[in-house]
Amino acid sequence: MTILLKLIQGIGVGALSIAVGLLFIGIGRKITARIQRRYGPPPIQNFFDIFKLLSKRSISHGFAFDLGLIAGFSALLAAVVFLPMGQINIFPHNSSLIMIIYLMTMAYLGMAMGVSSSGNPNATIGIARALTMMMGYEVPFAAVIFSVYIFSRTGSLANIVAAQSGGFLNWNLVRLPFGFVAAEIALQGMLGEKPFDMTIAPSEIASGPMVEMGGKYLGFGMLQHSIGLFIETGIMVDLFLGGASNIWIFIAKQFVLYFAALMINAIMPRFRIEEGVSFMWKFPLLLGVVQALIVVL
Amino acid sequence: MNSNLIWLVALPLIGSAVAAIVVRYKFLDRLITFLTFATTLFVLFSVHVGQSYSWGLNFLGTTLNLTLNVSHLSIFMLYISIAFGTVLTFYSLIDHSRMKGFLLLLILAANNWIFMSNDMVGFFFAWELMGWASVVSVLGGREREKSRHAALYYMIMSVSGSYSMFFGIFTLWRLTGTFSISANIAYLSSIVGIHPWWVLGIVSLFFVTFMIKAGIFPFHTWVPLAYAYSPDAFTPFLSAVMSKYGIYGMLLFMPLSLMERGFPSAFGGVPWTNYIFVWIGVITAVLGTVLAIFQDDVKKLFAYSSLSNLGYVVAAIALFTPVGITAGIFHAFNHLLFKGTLFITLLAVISRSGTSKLSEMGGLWKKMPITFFTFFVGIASAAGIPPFNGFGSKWLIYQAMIKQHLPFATILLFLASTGAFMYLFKAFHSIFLGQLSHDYDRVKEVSAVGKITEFFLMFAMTFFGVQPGYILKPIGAIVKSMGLKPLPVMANGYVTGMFSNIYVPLISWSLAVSFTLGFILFFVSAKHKYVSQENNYTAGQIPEDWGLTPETYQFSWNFYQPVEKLFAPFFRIKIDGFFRGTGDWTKTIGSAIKEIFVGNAQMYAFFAIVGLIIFVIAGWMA
Amino acid sequence: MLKYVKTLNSMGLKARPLGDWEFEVLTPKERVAETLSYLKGSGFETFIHLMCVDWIDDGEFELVYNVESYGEAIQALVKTRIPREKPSMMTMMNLWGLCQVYEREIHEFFGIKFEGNPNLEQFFLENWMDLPPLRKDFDTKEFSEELFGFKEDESHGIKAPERIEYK
Amino acid sequence: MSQSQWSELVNYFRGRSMWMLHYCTGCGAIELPPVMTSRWDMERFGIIPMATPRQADILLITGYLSIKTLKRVVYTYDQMSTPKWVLGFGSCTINGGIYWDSYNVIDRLDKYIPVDIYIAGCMPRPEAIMDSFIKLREMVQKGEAKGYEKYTKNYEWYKANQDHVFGRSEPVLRKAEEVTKSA
Amino acid sequence: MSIFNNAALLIGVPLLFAFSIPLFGLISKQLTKWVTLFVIGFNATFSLYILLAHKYPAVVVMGNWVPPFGENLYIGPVAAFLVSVISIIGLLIAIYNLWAIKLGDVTRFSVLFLMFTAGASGIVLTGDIFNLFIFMEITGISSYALAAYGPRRRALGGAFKFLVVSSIGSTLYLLGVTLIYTQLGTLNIAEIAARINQTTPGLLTFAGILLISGLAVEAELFPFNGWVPDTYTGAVSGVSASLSGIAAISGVYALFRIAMTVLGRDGAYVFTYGKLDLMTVIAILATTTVIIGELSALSQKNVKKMLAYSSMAQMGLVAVGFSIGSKLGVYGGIFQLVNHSIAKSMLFLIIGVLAAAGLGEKVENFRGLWRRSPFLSLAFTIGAFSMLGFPLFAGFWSKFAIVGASIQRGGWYDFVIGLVLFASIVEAFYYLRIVTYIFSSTEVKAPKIKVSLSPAIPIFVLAVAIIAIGVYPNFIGNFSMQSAGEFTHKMTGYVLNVIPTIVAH
Repeated sequence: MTILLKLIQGIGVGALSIAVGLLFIGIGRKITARIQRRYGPPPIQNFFDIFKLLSKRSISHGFAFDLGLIAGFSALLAAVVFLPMGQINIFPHNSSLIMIIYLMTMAYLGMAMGVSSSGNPNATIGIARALTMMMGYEVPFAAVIFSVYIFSRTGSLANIVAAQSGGFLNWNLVRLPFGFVAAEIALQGMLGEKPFDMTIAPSEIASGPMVEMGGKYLGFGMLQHSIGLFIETGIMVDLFLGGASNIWIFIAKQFVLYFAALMINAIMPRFRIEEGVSFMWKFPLLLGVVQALIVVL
Repeated sequence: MNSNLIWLVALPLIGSAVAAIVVRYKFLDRLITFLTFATTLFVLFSVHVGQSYSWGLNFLGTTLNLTLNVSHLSIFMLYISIAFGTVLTFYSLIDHSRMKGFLLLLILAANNWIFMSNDMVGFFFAWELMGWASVVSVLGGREREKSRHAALYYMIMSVSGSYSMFFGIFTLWRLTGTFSISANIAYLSSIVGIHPWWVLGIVSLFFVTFMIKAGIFPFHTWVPLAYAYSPDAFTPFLSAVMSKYGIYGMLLFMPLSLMERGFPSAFGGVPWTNYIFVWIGVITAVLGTVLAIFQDDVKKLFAYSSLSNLGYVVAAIALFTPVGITAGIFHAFNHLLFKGTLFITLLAVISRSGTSKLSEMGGLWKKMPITFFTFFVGIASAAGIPPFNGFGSKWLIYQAMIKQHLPFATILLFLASTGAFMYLFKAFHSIFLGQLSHDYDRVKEVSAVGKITEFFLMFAMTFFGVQPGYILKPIGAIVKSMGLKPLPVMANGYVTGMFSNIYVPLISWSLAVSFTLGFILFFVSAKHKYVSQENNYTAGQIPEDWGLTPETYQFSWNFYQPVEKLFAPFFRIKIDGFFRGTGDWTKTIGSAIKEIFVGNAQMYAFFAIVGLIIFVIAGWMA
Repeated sequence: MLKYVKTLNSMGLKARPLGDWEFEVLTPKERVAETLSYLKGSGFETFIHLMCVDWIDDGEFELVYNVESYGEAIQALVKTRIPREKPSMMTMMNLWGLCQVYEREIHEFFGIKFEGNPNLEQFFLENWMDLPPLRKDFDTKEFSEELFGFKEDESHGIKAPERIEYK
Repeated sequence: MSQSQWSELVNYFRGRSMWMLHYCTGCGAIELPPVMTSRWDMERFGIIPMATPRQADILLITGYLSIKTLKRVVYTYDQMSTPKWVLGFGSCTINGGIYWDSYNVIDRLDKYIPVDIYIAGCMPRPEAIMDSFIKLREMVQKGEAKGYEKYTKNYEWYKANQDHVFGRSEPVLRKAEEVTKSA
Repeated sequence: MSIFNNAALLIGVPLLFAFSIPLFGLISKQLTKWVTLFVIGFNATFSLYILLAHKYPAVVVMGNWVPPFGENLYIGPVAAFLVSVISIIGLLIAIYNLWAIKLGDVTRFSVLFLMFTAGASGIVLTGDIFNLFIFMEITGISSYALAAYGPRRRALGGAFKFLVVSSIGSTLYLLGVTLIYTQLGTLNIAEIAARINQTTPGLLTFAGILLISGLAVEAELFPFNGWVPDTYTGAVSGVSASLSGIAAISGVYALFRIAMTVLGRDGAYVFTYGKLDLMTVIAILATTTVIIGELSALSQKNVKKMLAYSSMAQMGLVAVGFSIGSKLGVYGGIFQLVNHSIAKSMLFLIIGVLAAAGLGEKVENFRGLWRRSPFLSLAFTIGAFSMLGFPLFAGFWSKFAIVGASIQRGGWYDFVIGLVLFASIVEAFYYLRIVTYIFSSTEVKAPKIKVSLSPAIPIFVLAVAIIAIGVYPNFIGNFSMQSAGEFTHKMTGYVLNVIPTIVAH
């Protein structure tokens, strides 16, 4: 019986994450428009886009292309289930941080396989940039993980959230300030926001990986981006902002983080790939290492 | 005194003799190799922990008894190496690369003997036998000249390694008077408290040999050459199994008591010798990854990747905590599985495409779908992605590292693992994805034998990924036999880390459910139609007018060129300068000394007289 | 600027100033290279344009090389006349490499053959088999109606403007 | 939820999110930036410029089309997936505009690819473009914008026109050689 | 004792036939080779009979003069073992010579060859230092002549160098013998060994030095082995095989018979009497020989010269083994000596066959030999691996013992064995350079090399011997263990067997 309950909860959480993700992107587009003194699309614009994309015919380059993009979407769907959000915590004793990160890399691998099987060099260059960028932001994030693990002496997100319960003062944001800043910059890289969006640079490599993705494949890509957005901000909330008591505060906190990322995205130009990686290995890594040393000593 | 142990060693020797006779008929030779491997595996089932066998050999005046005894570690290593060997030889029934069966069987005999031997003479005999047999088999590579050079380089390293072990054995023999390994280690750990430096000296003699064989940081320069230029059928065995001998040796010679008490504990509660080994492991991991990213030859790429994975294993084992050693051995097993699979699939790909250069391949997934899937599962597990077996060990290694408060090591290991993802995808893309060039149109899928092996390997990787319990139990027994408290392995598939624990089947269940959801969504939305590889977005330019060919349109040359500038300063340090330096130095001295033999009689007579006079003076003064 | 005009006249060419910053030189076909190299030597480094004018009534093409001396901000127009039947001209690529492009275009649109120019294939007009289009004896309206089938009597209710006769 | 209601819903969503292929062929392309930016902001109608034909719904032909560009436009049109719409900007696409008698510019766009909406003007102002987008949205929501089906239905006619322009094997007027030979 | 079980036959028969061969030569040239074959065959069977039937230790008295007065031959475990090895190898080389020696003066060659083997077995058997000198001269002279045999001019050069240096050696040896004789008045090894203490230490050291340097020439130790490379390369392969096989055994035996039994002092490690401990001197010489031999072989392009240097280096290694002085060391030394002579003579024979088939002696000419003649390349590989001491081959056990003994002795011997191991890495390099050439196949299709029967037998037998010893070392192990006992325990091993009544002081 509990399996059925867990199944329904899982699907519910999946749907929630998709909806919240799309809503965030919609609101994000509205805010960026407002920053550019434009009127901007309605917040639910992305739901229209998704529905239109899924109802549009499309071309594919063989079953590796389809399998890859489906894997990209569903691996993230599988990862979101383990993320503790507010009071919804489906598998409390099974949400190890490293496991979620590696599940997300499964999504990237799936998408990478699908996209580069199309044979379009733009796509593969995009993937090469994405992987390099991943190496870039993964290193400071590792420093952050290290310091959080040591600090709260536990690896599962549920326990980390528990460790931060109580008032604002014992949030990790306060207790591990350098770690938070480093993670924030790494989050910018993870979300693929402006300074680090060389992977889908429309002008240079014709929107990178998505060059051959037509109707429903682009829909899968957008769904994957929204769930990824939800998970990454969710992890940051759990790690540093003390994971909320109920789901709505959790989503509010997520939006705060996303809003900050959006602000930077609206203004910043785009890094070159090696500049991006070396930037990631300079300041955020330094902060992360400083934080790790503080925690360890 | 169970005699089946001696069969484990004798059977391969007989098999190799038979194979040597029929070396002319290729298929017969491979069939015999496979049958010998299979029967050895069969005999292995009857071997249990604790059995021992010894036979006297009156040599050196004393009756020296060569004893074999089976500990948890050796039974584990025997199972994985022989099982993998059987799979490999089964697969290579269909391959026709220049791999001599009898050499592989000689190595198998040495392999069984090394894992079971309890006396140092036998250990050394088997080690040397495996050494020269593998050197000769590296000779059969595709490129004649390069494989000759690689074999020579490998030979020098392995011979100097075994000579340092020679020294170690006899210094121990001088101290304890016996050759048995367990007695010597007990003696060493008893005197470690008194003068640790002396013990460190002896153990490092052995460790040099093991590090050379495993290809760890200072001695890794022969690894890419040997793996890349050895015959394709031999590389899987060389990289998957033979690198584990070094690890086995390290585990044998590093019992807890030996290291723990003797030395002041360095940073983070780890004795400083272990600390150095952790750092050697980490450097190897990072070095392997960085060098692998920019390789164009696929076998060299995977050689560097084995190098980096062994760096992981050494870093984990050197931590010397229960989690560390479990993680290390678990990763060694995983590395054997996924690296073996990758090299086996490469065997098929290279024999069909005729080249091992990444930039000349591409788009093979249309022609070899099953090999494509095996390769995909292989790189997914090599990158450590959950449902497959690579994840469990990497996850445990990180936990072990973090538990020991080693920030820099963890960060570098993370860098190595994401770097691993980079070069794995590069290899995966350049071989299977992208544009299929026309001269690969005739490429066929592997035959039935190949398919069976590939399905078996895929099943093994997913099985040990989803149910790591089956492997963690024997590893727990090993850790207990080494005097540590093993990791609690409760329900099957429940991996308990230091910080958190994961119920691995749960991940696979959630993946399965979400995949079904994905497929449902896929088939609900509008239909798609399949398009040929030329019909790509080319900014409106029609490919035919533009003279577009699949080769030119495939992006696999200089895959990570922008990042090269990042690591450029890193490449300038030539690591194997030291070895090349000694090589040239000896050559120059050799030619200098040759001048002594000038060639005329008077000079020789003059030498004789001068020698005589010196002796007389010496005698007169003494 | 006058000193150039004087020297050119002394060289037996008809040069006359057109304004305070421009002058023209009429040269026969054979002496174009000589004048251009003289001009290039004395400061006219920038090659601006090569034009071709179709004097259908005189039965000649007129090639105009427009070079400029950036230092003194003076432009020179070297004009020469070549017959319309089997028109051909030496290439000026050895003086200015970029002439290759202009000569290709003139060849494509006027049919003048430039000896020594390595690449004169089609560039703008794909699959063009008719008379080079910019020659006066090419009737573009008839071609357009023939190819694109737009007849005035098509019932689009749009009357084409009346045709201006060229003199 | 009968078939018609379902298609009506689908058309509604298609109308609300139309993606424009950022592919500027003629002089009208300069009119697009004002449409995208803050003064007229087409994004509020869910229209954003996309980089590749695979992702786009609307193909804008923003000016005169020479034969060479037409060949690329037809290839891009084929690469787009249905439902797809074509907007013809300016008089050049309607009747060849000021190049009506040019040897190189085609006179009617919809002889070669089906055009849903023509926007008159020798480069229509952004208001006209915004108006055409809204007109297109209504047509799509009412289900009338069926240019792509017309293309598939009588593909032979379109193909004939295209081959007539591209695949010429002998000169349209007279043999070039005997003309140049004589001249 | 019946005439037949008298060990003197081992020397007498070959000498007798050596001088009667010219008679056979009159009948037919080929017959002389068959005669040498039969004689050495007799020698081999007889010595094997002594060895296997355990007929030793036996003292053979010449003309009823009981030692220490008359001359005597002493057949201990060492003598029996080494004589049988010498004669077996001599037999195999004789079989090879059936095929190899066709042109030139066959009878003269057979005479010299018989004298050579007789002299070598004489050195090993004799119990009298002056007799030792005589037999050394016999082997010396016959080996110069043999070295000079053959069409090539370089042979003459090599032989001449050998002649010069070894004559210096024998004169030095003779001086040493005279000094000993003036002091102790006797020439019998056993008696000298027992009464060595009566000599004044200064004089004893001087005599010892003279004796050692005299014998060092034949045993190829550093300052005295200049002649080795040129003689071996110059000589015909059959001859250099016998030189490296037989002459080396007798040379090393003589050196260490004098050093350990005559001058040596019993104890855990054998030290020589007199002011200077000659064993350490020999150890130093031996290590330098190993280093120089290996390093100069490294940059050799000519295979035969390389083998020459390598045999010099191996002799150094054997000398290191002996000079350790412990039972294990001497055991390793003898075992290595035998392994070396088996493997090295096989390698030389292979070179001979290849040279006859037109293959040059350059290292590059070995490229792709595997295609042309699998049998020869396999034999070469077995020989090379046995020289390097790889397991499953004979060399492994002996090198194992030597290294073990030297580390067991400790002290500065660790440094010695360190150098030796470094040198053997170099040796591994240049041997495997040839092996890798053999297995790497070339594009050019070269014709198959046909190996006729008579050279094939010795190569096959030696290869099988190497593998047999490698797999089960006790064939040679027991004999070398007993002979090691004779060297290290001078009194009980050697002296008391010869002269039971003597009292050591």
